[in-house]
Amino acid sequence: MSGGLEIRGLRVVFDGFTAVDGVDLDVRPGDLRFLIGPNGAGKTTLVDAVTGLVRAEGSVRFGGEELLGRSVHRIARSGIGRTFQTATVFEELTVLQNLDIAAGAGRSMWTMLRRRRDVPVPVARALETIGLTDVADSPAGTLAHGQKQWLEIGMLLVQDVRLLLLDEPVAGMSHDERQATGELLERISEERTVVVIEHDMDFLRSFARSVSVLHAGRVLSEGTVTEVQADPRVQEVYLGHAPEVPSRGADDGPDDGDGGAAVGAGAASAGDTAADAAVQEA
Amino acid sequence: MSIRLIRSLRSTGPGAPRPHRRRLLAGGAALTAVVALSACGAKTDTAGASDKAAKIDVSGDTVKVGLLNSLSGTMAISEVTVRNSLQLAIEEINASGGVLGKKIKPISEDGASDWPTFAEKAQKLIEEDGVAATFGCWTSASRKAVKPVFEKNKSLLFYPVQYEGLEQSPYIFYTGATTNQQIVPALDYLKAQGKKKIYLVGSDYVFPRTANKIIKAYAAANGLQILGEDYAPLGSTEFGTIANKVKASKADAVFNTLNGDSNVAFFKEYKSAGLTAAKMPVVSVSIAEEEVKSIGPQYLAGQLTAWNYYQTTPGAANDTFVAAYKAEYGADKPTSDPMEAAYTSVHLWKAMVEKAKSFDPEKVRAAADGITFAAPEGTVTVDGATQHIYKTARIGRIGSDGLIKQVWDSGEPIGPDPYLKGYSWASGLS
Amino acid sequence: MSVILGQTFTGISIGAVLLLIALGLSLTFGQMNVINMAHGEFIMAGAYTTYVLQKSISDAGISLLVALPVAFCVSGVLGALLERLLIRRLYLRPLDTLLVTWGVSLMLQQLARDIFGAPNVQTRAPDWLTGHITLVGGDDPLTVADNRLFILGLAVAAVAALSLTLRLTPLGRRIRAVVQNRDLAEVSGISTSRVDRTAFFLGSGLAGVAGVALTLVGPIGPTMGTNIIIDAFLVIVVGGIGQLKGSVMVAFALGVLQSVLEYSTTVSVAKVLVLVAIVAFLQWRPQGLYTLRTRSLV
Amino acid sequence: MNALKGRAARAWYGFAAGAVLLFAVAPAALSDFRLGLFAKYLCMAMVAVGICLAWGRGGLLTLGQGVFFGLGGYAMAMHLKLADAGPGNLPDFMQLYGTATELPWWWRPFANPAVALAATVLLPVAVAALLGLLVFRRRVKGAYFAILGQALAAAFAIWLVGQQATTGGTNGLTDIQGFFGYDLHDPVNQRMVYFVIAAVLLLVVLLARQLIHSRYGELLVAVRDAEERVRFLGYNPANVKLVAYVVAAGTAGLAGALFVPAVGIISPALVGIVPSIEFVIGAAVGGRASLAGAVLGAVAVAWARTALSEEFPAAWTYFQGLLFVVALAFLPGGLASLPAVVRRRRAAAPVAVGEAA
Repeated sequence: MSGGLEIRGLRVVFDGFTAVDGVDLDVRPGDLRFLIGPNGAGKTTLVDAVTGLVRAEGSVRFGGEELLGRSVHRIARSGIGRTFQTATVFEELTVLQNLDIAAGAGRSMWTMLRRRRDVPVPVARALETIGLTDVADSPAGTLAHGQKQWLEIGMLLVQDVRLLLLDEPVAGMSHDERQATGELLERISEERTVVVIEHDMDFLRSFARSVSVLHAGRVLSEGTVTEVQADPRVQEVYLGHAPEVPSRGADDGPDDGDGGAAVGAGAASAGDTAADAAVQEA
Repeated sequence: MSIRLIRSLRSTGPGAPRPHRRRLLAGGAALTAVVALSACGAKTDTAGASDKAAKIDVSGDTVKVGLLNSLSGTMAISEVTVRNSLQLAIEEINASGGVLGKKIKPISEDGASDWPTFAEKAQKLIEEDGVAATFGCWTSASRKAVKPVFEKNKSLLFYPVQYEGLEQSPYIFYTGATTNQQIVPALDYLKAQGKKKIYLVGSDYVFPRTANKIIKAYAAANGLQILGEDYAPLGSTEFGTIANKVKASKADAVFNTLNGDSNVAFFKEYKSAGLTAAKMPVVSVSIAEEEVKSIGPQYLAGQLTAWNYYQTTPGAANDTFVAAYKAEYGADKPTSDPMEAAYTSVHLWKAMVEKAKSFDPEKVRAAADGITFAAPEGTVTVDGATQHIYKTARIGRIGSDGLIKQVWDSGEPIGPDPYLKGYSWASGLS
Repeated sequence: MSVILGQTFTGISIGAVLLLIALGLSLTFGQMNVINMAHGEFIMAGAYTTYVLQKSISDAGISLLVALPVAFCVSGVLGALLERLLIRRLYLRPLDTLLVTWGVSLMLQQLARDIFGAPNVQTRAPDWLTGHITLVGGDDPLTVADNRLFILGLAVAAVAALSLTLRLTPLGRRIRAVVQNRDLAEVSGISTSRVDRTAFFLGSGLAGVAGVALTLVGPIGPTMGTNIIIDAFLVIVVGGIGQLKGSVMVAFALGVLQSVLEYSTTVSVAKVLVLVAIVAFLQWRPQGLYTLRTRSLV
Repeated sequence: MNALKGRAARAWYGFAAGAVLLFAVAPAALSDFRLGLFAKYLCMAMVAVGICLAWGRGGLLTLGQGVFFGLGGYAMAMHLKLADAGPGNLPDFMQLYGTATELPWWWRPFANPAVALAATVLLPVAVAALLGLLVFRRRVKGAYFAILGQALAAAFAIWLVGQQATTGGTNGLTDIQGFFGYDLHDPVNQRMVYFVIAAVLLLVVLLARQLIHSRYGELLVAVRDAEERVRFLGYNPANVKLVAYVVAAGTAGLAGALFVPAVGIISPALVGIVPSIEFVIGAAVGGRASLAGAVLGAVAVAWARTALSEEFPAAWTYFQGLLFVVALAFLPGGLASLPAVVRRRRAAAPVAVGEAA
């Protein structure tokens, strides 16, 4: 478990629009780091850059290895896993199959071409950890929203990643589910490095070991929860957006029941894309 | 080995082992069946093993014949007209008492402009329906596809369209022109008119390419100059470049073997490029009255065609044919060379059958030589050796009314020579 | 010399035809991402409309000019109907849309065959479009055909009209809004289903106009659409999805490339080479000439 | 697990029933002519097996299968033509239309039966591998991939037509007399060809079933439904898709090769845009994701085509169009999904449909 995430001077530019503008970030092994910031601050883009989804300048090292310039699947194979804002699991496959695939990137051709006869040990363990043993043979598409997010985390566990990048893992979850997820993350982060993008301040207060605040593509503040909350620059940035911060946490899921909130969420997340689009128009 | 195989099969899945055994049984049965059956088939070198005569259904008071044309797909445009005239001939024959006392019952099949379908339908007509003879096919490709079927089953096909020659199947009668009855006379005509520099334009398929091969051999021997040779994919409607090339070549005449569809675009482009029949005439061998009507006389007036028959060909037989056709299918429907050849083919078959006094293909073939029929194009005679017919070559000029007027003919019917054996310049062709 | 110029103009006129047949697709495929294989049959519908109109209006010139708006409406209505009845169900399944509309195109072809007969039909071109303009006279004249000029003009006018509609009218703004963010547009009070239908009407209508233009150069037949539809799609794919300027440039570039290759080789070889060139180009720029970069996941 | 066992058992019963039907019932019940047609349908079914894997399981709409079918078919036909002509002779069409007096270099290897047989599969596999490598690496997918396939089919057909002297042009390669020494005109040998085709079809189905139910098969579905997600798990989706595409190409090549002795012709008309789309319809109607559905669908559609076009030629086109519309717009899982759809309707749960965007 040696070597954490080390980001230096990271810049991501979309057709002239700078989404991430010179970020330096260090996350030590065993940390449970929360990334927060208003919409368009560049949180998700940062994760995209680390995982190779978008092209970036600067340097991203994990465990001493340079990641920038590698293809997505190679970065994944060097022990870095992520989840997405909307839970992405293979809906037509069973929970077991989902986990089995996640566990198997290193399998030989011969193993791939044969059937799965039993449940691999790491998969069984992960099923237990995320509490989905009972529904192991159900298609992932039939799971509840929270269960899907757990399944995603479970997939990262069997993938045996050393760095987990989670994009809003508790969005759309009930209070109890959040609590359970948070405890799960605490356990996981004992052996691995975990970075969480989250808007839910209660969740953050309960579980974050450290926090980085991003604003306009730069790191605004860094420290423990109390330190960050006390930072006047953070308060300034969040004041204008104050009402949005608490409401965002609960309403980004696809199966949101609350119509009014959905409008806000749609508009907010649309804002990012619209901004991008607006730039390309120019 | 087999034990290991079973084990490895068993280990591949969660399923019970029983079905695996069943699989091997099924596979084994399959293999045994294949081996057993393959043992008794004839080898290619055992002569006569595949002798199999077509079973002709002559029970009852009718005799069946097959009509095999494309009623759908791209070739339907042309082939439907042939189908119509085949039906007209059958009705005439039935009205006058049929063949050997039996009424003709046509079995209609659609080749769907698809060569493998032609082969399939031909086989169905012969094997399932037991037809005495089949009439149809238009493209060379469809004829090539059905040829082995007719030869294999020893059944007769009557093919009514002018074609590229170089073929002589014992089970096909060719009632359209072969090259020495259409292309060679057209070249003779151009040469006589003092056209020395020729440009060749054609669709990219067998007939144009073979025709142009013959034309080039003719030109080499007769002091004509071929300035260029261009092919457009079938159905192509983009002729800007070809028109530019033709124009830049300053040829005396263009020899056009384009297929129906493309002619429209070609002649529009030809006219737009400022080329005219007076300056650079185009001789076409695939444009008949039907195509003139659809291309539009405004683009074609003055251009030349080479055929054996025109709607305007004089003679009582033709007057009857044209009148009967128009009465049946509409006054605005023109008659054309392939339609006439198809119409003639049914009557020739009737005459052969009556001479043979049998529907048996072998006897019909034996009776074929010298059979004559007063066809709309004039009296035609069957040449038993080649199974083609004697035909008069005719060059026509397209009028602004859409009809084609004959400007030259060969005077007497020309004997068929599909392999051009009688022409010394053609010796290197096949 | 005049050959080079002549070939260039031939290339440009091939490009103009390509552009016209692809223009409607730049809206339905490029903007809305719907792969409508029946687009070729909408072109056919436009061509047959011209034919029918010429039967009732004997003056070829007037009937041609009348045909332009009428064909636009006929094909447009067909397109809107198709959108309403089938495509609307399939917005999330682009590949199924492709095959379903292929089925529709088969039926439309057979319908045309049943109504107008299997043989191709023809329209008479008006007298003012059958001639040519001589650019360079003399022994080696360079001429430009009137009908080709007309098509080029029509293509330019159609591109201008489409571009202005998208940029300046409220409808255009709505279409762009829906294309860029369907959900946001919906919550902002835009009826996306109506915008979809209108966009489809416009795109299919442009196919009708292309059909009118095609009657000037080639035959009108039930299968005329099948022969050109793949070319049209390739123009959009190579130009870059949703990029009007890309489609325009690629249409003319492919036209000139085709005509140059045709001159130096044969028409068939040129066609194969152009297709191979397209596959190679897409290796280099898989998203086409112009791309819209977003950070969307898939 | 129990459900899985039940499913596997059902599959084996179905397979055994299929084998009995192919090897016992069909040869006994059908006339020589109809059995010949049936052999042709089975070739279509073989292509459908590959399409089921690539499209149904992998989301790759392969609209260029005609190319691979053609490659396999031409490879086989070239050998058979050379065998018919005898050593040292040119095939008949080359003597008629060709300009060269000796065999083109790329025909020569096909004189060897082993090389030709291997080429029927390896040639399409190689072309698919090359193309797939380029296309999937560059992440050309979905509709673009489909249109590219169409363009390829068009280009290949035009090229074949243009090379009349060496490929037979529009005629294709016809009039094939023998099949590895056996006279194809003999009905007994035609039956043998049928049995070979039926056996190969069963083998291909087995192979595809093994692939579908292997770990690879699960991964393929994962790639179809969420390609990017798979990438983040450390797999390269390009390779996963490549395997399915290559297998589908090989299957189509094999089908093309067997089509030649069964029908006696291979021509550009079986290669271009239209046949390439028509290969897909059987799988679509029967159920693209289900092997049994794809096979039965392909046979049923091919049979319907023969039957309908015998009775009403024009109706076939309408019917074919309607099949596409109904099967894909209203029953995307094909007939194979009908029981499941009915069950779900009763349970009033939403219908999940797999589709890669």
